[in-house]
Amino acid sequence: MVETWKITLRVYRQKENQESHFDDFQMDVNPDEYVLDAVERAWAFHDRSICFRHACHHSTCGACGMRVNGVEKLTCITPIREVTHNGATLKVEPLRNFPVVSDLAVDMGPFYRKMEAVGARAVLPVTEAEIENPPSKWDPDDSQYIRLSDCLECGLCMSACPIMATTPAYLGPAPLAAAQDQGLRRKPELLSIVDCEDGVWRCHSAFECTAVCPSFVDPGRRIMNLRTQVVDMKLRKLFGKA
Amino acid sequence: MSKPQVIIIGAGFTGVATAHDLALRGCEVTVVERGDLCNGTSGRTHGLLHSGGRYAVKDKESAVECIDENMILRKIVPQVIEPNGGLFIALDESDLAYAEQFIESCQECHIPLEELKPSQALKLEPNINPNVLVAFTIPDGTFDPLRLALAFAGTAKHHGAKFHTFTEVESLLTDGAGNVEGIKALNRASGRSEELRADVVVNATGAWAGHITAMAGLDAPVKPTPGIMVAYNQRFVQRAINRLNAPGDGDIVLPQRRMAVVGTTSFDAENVDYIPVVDDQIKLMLERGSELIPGIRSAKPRGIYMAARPLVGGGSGRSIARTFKCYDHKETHNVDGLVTITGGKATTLRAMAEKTADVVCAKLNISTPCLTKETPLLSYRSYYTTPN
Amino acid sequence: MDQTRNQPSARKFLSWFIPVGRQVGGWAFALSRVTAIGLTFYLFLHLYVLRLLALGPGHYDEFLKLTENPIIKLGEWAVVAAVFLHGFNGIRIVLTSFGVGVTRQKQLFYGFMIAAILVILIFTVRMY
Amino acid sequence: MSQSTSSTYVTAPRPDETTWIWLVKIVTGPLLIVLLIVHLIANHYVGSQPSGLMTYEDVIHYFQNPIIPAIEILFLATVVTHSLIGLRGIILDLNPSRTVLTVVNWFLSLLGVFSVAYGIWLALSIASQGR
Repeated sequence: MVETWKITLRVYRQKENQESHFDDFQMDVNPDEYVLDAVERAWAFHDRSICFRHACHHSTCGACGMRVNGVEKLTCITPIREVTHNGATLKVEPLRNFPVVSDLAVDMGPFYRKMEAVGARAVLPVTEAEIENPPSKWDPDDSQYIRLSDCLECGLCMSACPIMATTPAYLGPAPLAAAQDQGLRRKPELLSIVDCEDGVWRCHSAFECTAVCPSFVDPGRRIMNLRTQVVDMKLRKLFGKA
Repeated sequence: MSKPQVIIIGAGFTGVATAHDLALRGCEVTVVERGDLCNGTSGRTHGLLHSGGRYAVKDKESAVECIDENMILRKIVPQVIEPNGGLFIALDESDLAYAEQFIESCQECHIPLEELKPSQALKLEPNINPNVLVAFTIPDGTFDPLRLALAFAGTAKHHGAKFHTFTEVESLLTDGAGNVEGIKALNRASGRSEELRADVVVNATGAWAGHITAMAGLDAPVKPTPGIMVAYNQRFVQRAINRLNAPGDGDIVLPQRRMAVVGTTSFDAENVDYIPVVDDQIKLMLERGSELIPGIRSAKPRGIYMAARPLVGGGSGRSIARTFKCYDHKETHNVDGLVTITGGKATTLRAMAEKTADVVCAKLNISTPCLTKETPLLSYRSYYTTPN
Repeated sequence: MDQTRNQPSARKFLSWFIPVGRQVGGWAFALSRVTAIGLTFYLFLHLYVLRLLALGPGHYDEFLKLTENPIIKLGEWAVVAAVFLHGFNGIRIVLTSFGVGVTRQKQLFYGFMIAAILVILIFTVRMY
Repeated sequence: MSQSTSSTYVTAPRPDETTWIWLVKIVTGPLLIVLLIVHLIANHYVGSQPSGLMTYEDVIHYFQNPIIPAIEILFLATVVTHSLIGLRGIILDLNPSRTVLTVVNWFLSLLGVFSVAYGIWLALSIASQGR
């Protein structure tokens, strides 16, 4: 027997040059469905004018990031059960710090340009991926395996970061994490991008990026590590040991 | 002389690949999509870069298409592919009985395969079922669906294609005789309708192809056939693991980023705008998936979703061939200006685009040959970094 | 497309201090920033007041009488509390900045805040 | 992969500057904790009564030990540095223009130098009043 919840889906609405408002949709849902399913349902059966981004529905593409009850979530892997309860309201809003195209859809352009500027890796050898439970020892043969990078470029970290809220110039958590992932020793040209006012020093350790990251990239930890990489390089340069 | 104008409806795999192909051949391409890129079937694909092994026995045409396109995609868009190969594993007597025709068929289709003893297979992939009887390596892979489309779309944009997302076609513009001259589309972001005219309109809406052809009073022989996919939160394997048998439910497990994705099923559906997930199918995926990889039983589902394949031709479900069809409606219904492409699989997106572009170019008297086999795609981020 | 709405803007600086929708690290950030601004303000006030020392005994002792005023005393208490909150949170930032406990930053925050509150309580008892 | 120009999206880097600012801030932090403890202990337990420096005389007496003005000046210099770097960081997060930031940098630097000079003068003048 499938459980059914009655919820009110409260959707942020904003069309070109108009004031924003919220629309409420009453619906019956299976609480084990995902928030994205509820939004898609609202579009399919209630209001065809709702705009939202989604593609893979299993956390590989990073298109469906939204704010759910105020907190950044990748909606395709966020079960309704985790964010509301029977009879309650579920509020969905677009990501912060991105230009809104319409309703829940935001323009990823500025963010992707930053990711491109740091040359974020799309694929990498399996053995270089930082995962929660790596094998105690990789087999030497395993380095031949390639995998898609952990960062989904969903923008949740860019939305959650309190510094991003006031300074568009700040490079932001995901691009800095991507720089760390490549390593300054391997790509010294990244130093000039991350070691500046809008780079790695702008982070004030709020760790909101890490808290919302749906893919365990842990940008906060990577930014901290990137700083020590920069300091290490600068100290070596200072003492003439390149 | 101004460039020939082509409108492509749908920014799924076929739409973006066709845009890329036609832009390279010098057309002025406009793509309209009612949502954002890949919001329909393409985004929700399993993500298997087919080697053709799955179709080799029953559907050689599809199998050959797959292996050819697999090799081309590895070359032109390595940025979105985990090219780690795949295993077909036999777990029971019926699987073993299938092995002989599998080997033969793969050889006929030039799909390179290598037989592994159980111990060799388990050394390669320690997490597969330890009761494996025999295994074959084939050149499968995994891709990121959205980024695959973005790479094609971004490269198309670089060559001048325009993308109008959140733009839904309301009607087709026709001359008095019913020939298609353009579209009337609603920009859902602004709420305004606009009319766009073109020399040819390409209907690349996949499972929704019938909606567009109906606007011209035509029917399209497309059969939306949804299937379920369940993504588990652990990457058990590096290769795609296939059951060595005739295609069935839940017989493929793919690695993708941190996940293992089990798929899929096959049933008929009418309304494909919203396909609810059925509990029984989730259980089936768990059962079948854990036969291949026992660890799946203790893993947690991360995402569960349905995608509607656009299958073409008669029959139903798995008996329908997985190849694609491109129709010039001038030839089928004597309606000029409209071309419909549907069917096929993600792996063959480039070939589908080539065929479609050939049809469009023939109509427009363009003699430039297809260049997409040899043209490496730009970064998938170029879709966002290139101005529209 | 609306290019201005939902964009980062300096006018959103109040959002630094609004804990709604923020998580543990965000609270730490807000706390750190509020106490930093408060302590900077106090530092310069303190320096200004200390000039009385140079002016001679009368002025300074008169000023010291003010510290008996409960409002001033509360202010002093707030400075002490801010110092400990900022200081303990600062230790957490230094540790995580050099990779120590960076994956345990939430637990570190809770631990240091409990420590800070304990020390503040001890101070409160001694002060009053 | 295509390379896009980074300059349009990332402010032109100004290397050899912020690393050191950050390093100074992160080092002065723990140093301040140490100095604060020293400051409090000295204030309350060295010099006069255990209750602390409750009168003008207490303070003057307290400053007679030459180590005290040294500690206080060091403490002041560290706390001013730490707080002004912090203040600059907060202003930076308000996304000032290059010009405003230059003005801020100069203002904060001068404020820092002035505060420390003032502190030194104050400490010395207090110390001298006891003679």
